[in-house]
Amino acid sequence: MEERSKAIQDRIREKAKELLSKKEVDLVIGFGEWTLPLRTTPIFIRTPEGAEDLIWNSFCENNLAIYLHKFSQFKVGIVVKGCDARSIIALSLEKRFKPDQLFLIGVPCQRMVDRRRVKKAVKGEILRAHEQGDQIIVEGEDFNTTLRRDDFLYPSCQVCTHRTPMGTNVLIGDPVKESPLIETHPEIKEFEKKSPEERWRFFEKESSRCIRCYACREVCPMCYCAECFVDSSNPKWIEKGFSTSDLEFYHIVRAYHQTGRCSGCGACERACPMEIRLTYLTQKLNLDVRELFDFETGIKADTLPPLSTFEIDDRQEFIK
Amino acid sequence: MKLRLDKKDFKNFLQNLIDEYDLYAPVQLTEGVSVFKKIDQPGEVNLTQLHTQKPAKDVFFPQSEVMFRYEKVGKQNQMISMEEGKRERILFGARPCDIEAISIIEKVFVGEEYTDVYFLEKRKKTTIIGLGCNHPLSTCFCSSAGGDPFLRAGSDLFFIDLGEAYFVELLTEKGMAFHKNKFFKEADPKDLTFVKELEEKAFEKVGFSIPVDGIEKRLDLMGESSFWDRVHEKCIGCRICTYLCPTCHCFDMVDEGEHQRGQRVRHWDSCLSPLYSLETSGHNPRPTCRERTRQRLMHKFNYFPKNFNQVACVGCGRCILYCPVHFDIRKAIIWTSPKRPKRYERGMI
Amino acid sequence: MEKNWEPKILAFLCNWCSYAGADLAGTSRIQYPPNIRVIRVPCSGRINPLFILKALQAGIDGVLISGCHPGDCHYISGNYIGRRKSATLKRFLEYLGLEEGRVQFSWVSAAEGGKFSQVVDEVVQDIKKLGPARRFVKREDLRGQGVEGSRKNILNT
Amino acid sequence: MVVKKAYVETTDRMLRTLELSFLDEEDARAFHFIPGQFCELSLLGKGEAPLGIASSPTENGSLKFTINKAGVVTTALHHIEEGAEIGIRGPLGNGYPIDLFKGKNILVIGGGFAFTTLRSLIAYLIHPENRSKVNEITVIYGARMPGLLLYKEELNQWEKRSDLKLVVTVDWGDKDWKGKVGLVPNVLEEVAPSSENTYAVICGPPIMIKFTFPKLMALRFPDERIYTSLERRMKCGIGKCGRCNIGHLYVCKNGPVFNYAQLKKLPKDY
Repeated sequence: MEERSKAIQDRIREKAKELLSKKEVDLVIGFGEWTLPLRTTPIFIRTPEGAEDLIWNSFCENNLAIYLHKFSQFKVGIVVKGCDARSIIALSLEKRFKPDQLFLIGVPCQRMVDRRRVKKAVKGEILRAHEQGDQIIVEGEDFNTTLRRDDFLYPSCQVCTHRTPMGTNVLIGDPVKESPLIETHPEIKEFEKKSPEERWRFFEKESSRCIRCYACREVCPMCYCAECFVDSSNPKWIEKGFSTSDLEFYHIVRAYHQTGRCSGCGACERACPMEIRLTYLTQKLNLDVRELFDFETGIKADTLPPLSTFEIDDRQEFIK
Repeated sequence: MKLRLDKKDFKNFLQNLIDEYDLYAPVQLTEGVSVFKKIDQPGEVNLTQLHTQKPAKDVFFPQSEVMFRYEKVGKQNQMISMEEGKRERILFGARPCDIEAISIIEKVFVGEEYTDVYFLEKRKKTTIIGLGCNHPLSTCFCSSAGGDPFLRAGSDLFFIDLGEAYFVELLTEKGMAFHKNKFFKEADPKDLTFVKELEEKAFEKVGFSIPVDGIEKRLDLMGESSFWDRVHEKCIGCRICTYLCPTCHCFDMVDEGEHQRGQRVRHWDSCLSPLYSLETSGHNPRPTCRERTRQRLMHKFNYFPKNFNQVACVGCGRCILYCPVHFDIRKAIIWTSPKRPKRYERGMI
Repeated sequence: MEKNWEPKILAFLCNWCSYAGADLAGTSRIQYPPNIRVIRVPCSGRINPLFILKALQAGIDGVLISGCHPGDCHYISGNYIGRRKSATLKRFLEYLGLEEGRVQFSWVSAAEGGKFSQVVDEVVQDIKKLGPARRFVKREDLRGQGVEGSRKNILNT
Repeated sequence: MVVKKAYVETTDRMLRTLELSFLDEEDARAFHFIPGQFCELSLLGKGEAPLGIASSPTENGSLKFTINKAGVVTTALHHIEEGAEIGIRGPLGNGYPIDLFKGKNILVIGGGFAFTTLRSLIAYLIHPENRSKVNEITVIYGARMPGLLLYKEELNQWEKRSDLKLVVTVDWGDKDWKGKVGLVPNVLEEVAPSSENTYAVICGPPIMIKFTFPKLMALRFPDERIYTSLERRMKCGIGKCGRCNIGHLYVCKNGPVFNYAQLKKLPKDY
């Protein structure tokens, strides 16, 4: 695995260098090294020499598509995984970019490692980590543990079926064989079997931890409303106070607003400092949209998102 | 006064506190997430995490706090002021950095001209029991920011985990009130040497590598530096770093409820939110992420020292740990230093 | 459950069909339960999910959304768009654990006064079976009343 | 406090003046302020809004606020009826440095609805008790349209006074308008008051302030003698909540009135 990563990394750098030296783009957004193990950070490269800072490994978890809003005035080269590319396609359906404004450097994704789960699997602080084959070796002050990489993937990555980015300008590495690690969404199927009472209690418990930092909103490429409903003072939809009902309100609407737009990248859940389960909301909506309207986000660049269109014979058995 | 508390007595000790005080201590909400909460059962206290997610400021300056309630009776407004619980409070298990941060917030809230009664009342009523950090994290840089993993300042009592017992120091008058606590025993001379050992190990680990000293002067010259064009790039404007910061103290005041009755509440607010400085006219003095990030860093390292002779950062490292895009405040601090590595110039923040 | 509890139901009726249908039910003197409060909206596609959630949060026991039959929309396709929104929202809320039947949908045309009263009847029956709304309702005691130990002093402001 | 009188000031109905009086005699006696200070007006259920005091301390018994309809609170203040009760917190901020003005000429430059605190200042200065303390007073006041001028009756009275030079200008005149037409900075250039022994006090929209500073510089006003009142989003008004800082100073506590020498040293965050 790490050899493949190394090869990809070299080619990303090469491509970025080429784009920057030919001035085809103003900047390249990619992943760079970070001070803590098991993590990388988004970096913004403007010079050909800077391309040496780009890296690729199993910790490139961020969805870089969020930065396209910030750099909308520039010609941007961007390193994308499957989910990032899907977000970008969904965004371009909503006409967020000018054509040819983007140069997508696609990388077929090896699925990213859930640093929190790794952290919980060992006692003590992880000081160093690296990949070796399909294993991750984590070291701390007084331990050195080898873990199987595939056991510690993000839940959203385990069910991912579109790891090879689509609509890219250049694809680095060969397309991967698409299949989920676990069939469909076992967690959601399991959850659906519970009684409404239990389900509500779970939802209540999860959302009650929310501290209203709105990181889930800010990391989501699809959350770009000029004024979010929570910030609106007139009408005032929710109060920011003590009631869990308000927190539930926020989480319902945040997730529901992604109906047919969520690429399932799981950035919201990764961002949450209180570790609230958020993908079980968006994944359910994705499943529903697939079942009801036969739609998957970001697969086709010419199909409108399901809630902005309709079919005459949509299902309506629930309507009296 | 140096004492010890055996771990087998720990539960009873806590129960004893609960009986007499409102006890606030770290509670685990789910694996890997803990906050300070009011304790009902000794078993709830969970000290596995070095830092709780929400810092101890939450106990004195809660995320949401009712300032007063109102009710309309006819044309008259009836205001109902909030009364704090009568019981004295104990904050247990706060780390030195969190405790230092409380004194930083106190500098703002308890001023000569105006005093924040909501904060002060809670502060006065609280006895703080600090807890030393035997194993600081690699993100901790408290020593560089003027503290240390075993800083006693601010604590009334100070606990150090010795394995099968806690080493207990009574530091202030409030703390000395505990000297007759039936669970405390005389400390062993061996304990003292062990504490010394733990301290040295922790000091060594935290180190002094982050150039916080003199940052105020350096930033004076950097008001319009190109540094700000780089440093904000990856910030997405969420509020994690400010809400989880033990020293951040900005708040918002809003009215909740209807015409007939409701309450005025204050919430934590964050300078990284565009709404924070947006005027009703539509003019925003800090229109982009660049100005907002600058405000956050400048407030901590330049404006605050100007007003209070101390940086508003205690080096707890929460903002580094929880940032979704992995912004490292240490790198920003290093950047301001003339001794920064060359590659920082390329924008590796 | 309280004795003599009657559900409060909020009905969003589209201006062109369902509202006229409700009107017809009234002018034809067809009886239906008085539990509904009507909000007239231009089209069933106008319903923002926030409206429904806000109503439920305020303690409404049930929400009914009613619009023109497919093909009859005054704005050609508003009800089709609304139908997709309704389908996903209903599923989502039920997935989260909100009781099935709290939020209901119907097509009622301007000529169907009888159907309108029948729909209202059914909705009221359903909600009565579910009982008063509890989940998601914002609790009154958090809203400025009945705090123990708060001292009252009358301040002139 | 109770709303004694409320009336709309301008033709676009966006500005409304409230005259408030204290419910309690003692509160009224305890309330001392200087022109340029502000108060937080509070409507229960809506919130608080910081507003400059438009009345002068010399006008006993009532406080005057002119309110621009913008947000939730100000809109509610526009709908409030005479006789209603509202809360007030203040006076807050530093106010204009009246003590420095003794024996000096005063140049007052105002634009738009920011004229409120300047009205307070002028009313204070022309009060018989205080008029002798300062020399000449020059007032330049501009609004977008004649209909948007505040305190029209008073302006007429001031016009007639011999101890006050009043120049009123509008950006666009209408058929009844006989005064000056032109932007405030240009009118300032035209009027060209002497900077000798003179303090300038400016309050207006940020864009007006920005263009007025250079004109004052050209007239050789030293930085220390140019005062301006700044506006920021505020909540607490007492330097705790954090949002209104410019550099290490808080507009609510250390301001809102700053002189240009101070502002020059601060980041351009306004």
